[in-house]
Amino acid sequence: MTAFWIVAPVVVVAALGLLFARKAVHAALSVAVVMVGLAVLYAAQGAPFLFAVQIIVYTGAIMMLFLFVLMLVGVESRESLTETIRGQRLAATVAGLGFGFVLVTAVGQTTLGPVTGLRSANEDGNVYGLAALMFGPYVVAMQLTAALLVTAVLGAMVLAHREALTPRRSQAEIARDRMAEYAATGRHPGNPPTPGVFARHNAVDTPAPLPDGSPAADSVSPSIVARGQLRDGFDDDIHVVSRQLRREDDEDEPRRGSGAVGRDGEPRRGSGAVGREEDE
Amino acid sequence: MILSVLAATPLVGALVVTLMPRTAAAARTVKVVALAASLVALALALYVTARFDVAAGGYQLTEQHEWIGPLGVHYALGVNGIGLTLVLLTTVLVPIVLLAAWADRLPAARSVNSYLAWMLVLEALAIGVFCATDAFLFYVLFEATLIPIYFLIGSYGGAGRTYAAVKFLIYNLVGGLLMLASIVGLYVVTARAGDPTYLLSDLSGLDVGTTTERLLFLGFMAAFAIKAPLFPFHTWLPDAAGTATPATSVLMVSIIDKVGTFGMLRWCLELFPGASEWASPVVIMLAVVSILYGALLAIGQDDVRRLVAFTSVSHFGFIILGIFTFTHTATAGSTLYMFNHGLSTAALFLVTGMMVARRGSASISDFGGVQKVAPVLSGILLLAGLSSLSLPGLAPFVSEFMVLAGTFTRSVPAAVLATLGIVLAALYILIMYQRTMTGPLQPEVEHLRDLDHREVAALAPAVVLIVGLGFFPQPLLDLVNPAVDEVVSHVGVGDPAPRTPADLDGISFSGSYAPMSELTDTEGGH
Amino acid sequence: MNEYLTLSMILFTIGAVGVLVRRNAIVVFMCVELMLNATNLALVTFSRQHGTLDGQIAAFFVMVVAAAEVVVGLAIIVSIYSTRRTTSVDDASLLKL
Amino acid sequence: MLDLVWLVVVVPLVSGLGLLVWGKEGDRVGHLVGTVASAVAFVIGLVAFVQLLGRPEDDRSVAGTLFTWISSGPFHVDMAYRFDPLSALFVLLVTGVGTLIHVYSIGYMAHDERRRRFFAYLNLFVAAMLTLVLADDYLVLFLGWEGVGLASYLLIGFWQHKPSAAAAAKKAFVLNRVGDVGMALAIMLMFAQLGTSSIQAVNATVAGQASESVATALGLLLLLGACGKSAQVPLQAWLLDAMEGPTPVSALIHAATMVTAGVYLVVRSNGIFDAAPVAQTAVVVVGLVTLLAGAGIGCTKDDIKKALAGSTMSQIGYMMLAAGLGPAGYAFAIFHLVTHGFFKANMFLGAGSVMHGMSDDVDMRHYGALRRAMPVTFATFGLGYLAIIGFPGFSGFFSKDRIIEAAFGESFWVGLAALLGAGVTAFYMTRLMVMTFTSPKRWLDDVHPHESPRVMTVPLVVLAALSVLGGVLVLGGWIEHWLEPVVGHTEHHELAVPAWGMSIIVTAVVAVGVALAWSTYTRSPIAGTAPADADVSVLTRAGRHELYGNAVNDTLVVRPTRHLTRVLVFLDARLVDGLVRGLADRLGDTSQFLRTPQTGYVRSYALSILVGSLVVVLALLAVTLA
Repeated sequence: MTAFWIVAPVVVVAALGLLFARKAVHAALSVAVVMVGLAVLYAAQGAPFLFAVQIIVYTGAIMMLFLFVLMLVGVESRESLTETIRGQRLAATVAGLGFGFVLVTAVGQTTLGPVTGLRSANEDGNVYGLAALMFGPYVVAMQLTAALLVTAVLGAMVLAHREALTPRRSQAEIARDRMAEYAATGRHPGNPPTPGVFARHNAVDTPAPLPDGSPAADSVSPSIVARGQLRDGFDDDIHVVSRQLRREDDEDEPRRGSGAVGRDGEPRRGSGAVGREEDE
Repeated sequence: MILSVLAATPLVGALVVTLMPRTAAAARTVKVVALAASLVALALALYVTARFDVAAGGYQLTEQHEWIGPLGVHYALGVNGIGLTLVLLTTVLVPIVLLAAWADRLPAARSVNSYLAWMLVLEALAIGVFCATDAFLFYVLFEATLIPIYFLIGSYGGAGRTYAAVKFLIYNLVGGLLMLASIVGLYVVTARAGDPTYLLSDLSGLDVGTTTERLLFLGFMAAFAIKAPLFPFHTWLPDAAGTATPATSVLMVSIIDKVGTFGMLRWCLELFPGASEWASPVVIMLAVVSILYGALLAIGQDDVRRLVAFTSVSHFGFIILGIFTFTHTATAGSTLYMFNHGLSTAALFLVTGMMVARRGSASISDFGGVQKVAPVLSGILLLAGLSSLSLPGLAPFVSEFMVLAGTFTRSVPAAVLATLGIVLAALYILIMYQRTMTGPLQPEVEHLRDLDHREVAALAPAVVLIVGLGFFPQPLLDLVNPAVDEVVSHVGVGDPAPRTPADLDGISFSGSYAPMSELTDTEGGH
Repeated sequence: MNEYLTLSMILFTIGAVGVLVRRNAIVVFMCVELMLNATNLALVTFSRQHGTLDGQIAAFFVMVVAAAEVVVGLAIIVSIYSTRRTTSVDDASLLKL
Repeated sequence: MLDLVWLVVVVPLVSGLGLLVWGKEGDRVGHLVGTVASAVAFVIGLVAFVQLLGRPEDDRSVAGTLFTWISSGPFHVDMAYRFDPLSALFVLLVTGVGTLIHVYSIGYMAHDERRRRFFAYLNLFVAAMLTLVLADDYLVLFLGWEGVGLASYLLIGFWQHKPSAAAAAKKAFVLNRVGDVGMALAIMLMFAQLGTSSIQAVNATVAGQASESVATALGLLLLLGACGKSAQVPLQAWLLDAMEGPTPVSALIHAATMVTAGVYLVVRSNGIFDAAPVAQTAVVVVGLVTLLAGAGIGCTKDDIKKALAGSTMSQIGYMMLAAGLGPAGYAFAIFHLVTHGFFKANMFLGAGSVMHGMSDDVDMRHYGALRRAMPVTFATFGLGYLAIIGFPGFSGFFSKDRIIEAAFGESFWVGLAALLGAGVTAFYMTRLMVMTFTSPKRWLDDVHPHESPRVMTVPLVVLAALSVLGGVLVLGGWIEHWLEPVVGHTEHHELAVPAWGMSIIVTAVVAVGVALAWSTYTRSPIAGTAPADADVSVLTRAGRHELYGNAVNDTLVVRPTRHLTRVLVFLDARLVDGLVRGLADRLGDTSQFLRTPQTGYVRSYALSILVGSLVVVLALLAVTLA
């Protein structure tokens, strides 16, 4: 009983989190909490096998599947909390409260008599007991669940599969199209520049500099830009680095001069600059 | 067995026609096949008539097989004089209609195969309805007739056909629904009394208590009143007839609507004689209103097809009036009227249809002086019109007068009011004829073709029958009389005896009868 | 025993309300899972009450079915997302013409 | 031949139908076939008549049944005919005058491309009229009754291209139908009360056993029918319009035969009328009113045919009057009917001959001095004129004289009115003669009057002779005696004035009428156009407008009917159909309303599921706890 009074509030709070969390990820996490909590309650009620299955299948497999899909769809996708269907939220609340109230009252008013307990049923161990039932009276049902699972897998494959509407393009075709597009729109045919060429730390958020020293915007992931985590202080970085260099070497003037020369005339590392020169 | 064969013949024809190629080249063959099927049906119907023992009366050529045992439903067919008359009407009219519909212009993408096939299906169902002696079978076939008509109107009609078809269907379905309630009620009643049964022979002796009987009667009557159509349930008819092809209109008004009046005779009167008597004042009133109302509205129509439809409302008023008077004279008149109205309305619908097809407009005001360019057309229109206004010497007169005379013995006011209908009939027919056929020739109809040989051949049988039955209705009446006797004696109201019967023998005729009279008397058997 | 059942009811109700108010299909799905789990709890509780393991078997089957359901359901969500770029259930309102 | 007398119907019927369906090939000989058919019928009728004449007096009636027409339960009608003295006279009149008019029409319709059809219609008319007079059953009579109505309709509207002709035909048919309602109801009453419609049986029973109220009802209903067919007030309005038909039609149908069918009906139903004094009085009143009304119209019309039509109305009024007098008048009604048939047919054909010569102009104000141009027409017309005004020795003199005499026997005032009618008749006929034949010519420019061809004048001559000689029928009381088996013994009232004195009085009144007209229309020249309505007296104006019969019909019947029709058409669409469509619309609205919760959002449905399960749980609890 102690376990119940400890776990139950946690479970309820986590479940409410499902209702109020704005981000789907948070909802998923609260569901995971609920499931673990329920697993504990299973264990407390003499169902160790279900405890394990609950942890493994639900928390381990199903919730991971949820998270995986969330990741596919976009972790940061937020739900606007304004209701679109008129009266839906109010009606849902009223109906939900009424439903819950009726159920809880009904359960509260019921006396179930003395608890039999699972001691005799679990005499040979819970798993043996379950196995005897599952491969005994419930064997057909179990076989059917097997069929169901296979069907579900196939269904998921069919649903997630997208038919190729056009013939697969060969590498030569891709290359030719790229060149054609470059001729038409000027879009660079090669790989975009990699970020972090001129970085002092985690380089993914720093764009690579172009030969003229300006940042190459397409060298960083758009999602970083979207998250607003782009580190655009490109010139600042140069400034900081050159200051450090000056501290190391007082005669920094010639270096800055050669740097300027290198910026104007010398080919620099970076496929963008190379490509541009080749085209010219 | 022969009745099943008769009903199946057009069905087989319909099947063959459906399976034939739907090319323009095959269209002619298709029409010939359909016509042949209907002619075979006609021949079979004549054979049935020949085998029918007129003197014996009652239901003959019966056949009966169990269909749905637990419900007491049978596949039971049989004809009495009334049913046979209507079967004859059906089989006579369908070849006429098919021949008249030979050159019907159908909407694009509609094949002539299904057009003709639906007509043949309708013929088969109509024969089945008139022969059914099981209430359930009757109900099923009654409702089934809606399907061919729905498609005939909805697929092959003119502008506004969808509206008309849906209206037709909903009206008749509502009626059918009420009838279904009564059919279910019959099951309950008979199951409670012993074995459930739907056989006419078992049902007609049933004693179900006054209220139940009245309720069941109302269910049947509602369906029939809508079908017939009785005022105020008539508004579907002008719309349907105004948009359907003339052939469809003929099949609908001349044959299928007769199921309504036929049903009143066979099912309402035979099953619920007490309730029929109870309802007769209201029904008679509605019938009289129908007569005058239909006639007045016909006068006010500009669409010639709607006009004909409204004349039918008026004529159905006469038929229903005769049925619910419960006198032998009126009932026999009504039965005969069903046949005659079928002929005269068919002629009227077909000939107006030919007018409309030529002119491309159904508006009366679009015609004028047609008589000059199309004398045969106008002549047949006039003759059909005169038969519609019940000119003595043409078939409908005999029946109309019998209805009126039979009604007069029961209800003088009803008879007097109904008789006013004959003045209105003269108005609606003659005004229409005057405005379309006479007067100066309108430039738009200058090149109107007169009827060709095929059209004359299609109309000629109807015209000959209209004239012939005007003078010699007795063969049909002989067929009808025993059946009418049974119905009338079943209701038990009967003809009031003349107050001061003329003593035909006691009159000293000044002069001698010619030998011929004796000759006829012995032959006629009266 | 009643407290277990009461918890089960509360969780079920929360799940149901969640289905009604949340619009993200994935979250709605999680709410459905929550409802299933609530029933599982009740089943396990009754299993103990009656002293038989049939309730646990039932709960086990529920889990299997839930797993299958999640697989298919998520596949549907993914395929909808890939064509419509949304996971809101309100955007798929084609039940009405 | 007596047993085959029904052939008299069949021959023209077959000929008429044959001519109708005969194609264009029949055009060349159609008129001859029709004429021959009519002549054959006349010959049959004549032979039968002679045979009848040869029979003993109490055996002069041949009845027979061709076949059973309708027989169903208590309703039994035989196609029965009866050839008795009354029918025989009519058969002769119809076929005789009919044949003459057929002959005349050969010439009159020579230039009409639809002449074959005209003869077919004429034959049909003859057949129907013979059916009417030979019928031994009221329903068979009704068959002929409507048959002549149809023929009349077809022939009035023969020139269908003229809207006025088509309208007149329709009007005639419809007004006749109003009368037919009376006929039909009378026959129904016979069936209800007597169980038969046999003319013999009905008349015998009504006379003997039936209550007077039945007899009165029958009499009044039959009178209504007679009014329609014979153009008596109040159903008189169609006859003048009927003059739109070709003139031979006017002569045969609307003067000599069909319009007198009402008189025939009353005489034929003498058993009913004898038993119903009220109905008889009604007949007398109708006859008198029509007599004077027709005469008034005849005085004012400038259209020669309409003037004659007014005269016809008036003369039929005489007959009706006589028929209403009961046994005292039946024979004279028929006698006047026959003589009128001769002289009026003669004059109508004469008028046709005039129109033929005057390029179909009917306005008498454009005539004048045709005496020279058309000597034969003038002579025959003049003889007819003398007959109709009752010039001593001519047929009209005898027939009209007897009626006036009988009228005085009934009541002084009735007699006086009849006498006045005689004077007015003389006035308008003289006016017609003067305006047409004797006054100075007022021809329009391009009109060249000429005598008609022989084929037209021969019938005129024959009819003129008959007009003159028709009076012989009454010599020695022959016609009264002849009709006695049918109408019973003719009673003679004792008058204050002896018969020859009466004749002198009548002749004097006629002379006054002639003199008045002569002085009025010869003293001052006749204007080429009619004076405007405003310039003439009230009486003249009323006569010109046919005593406002049309206006009355229009106001009382036509316009209300038209309005009623319009209102009903509106109501049918809006109210009756509107109710149905309204019901459908409400159903649609309800569906639309019920549709609103169906948002298409899955969450709404989920909500309803939750609410539903809440309800179910509550219900379960309620059931368990209760």
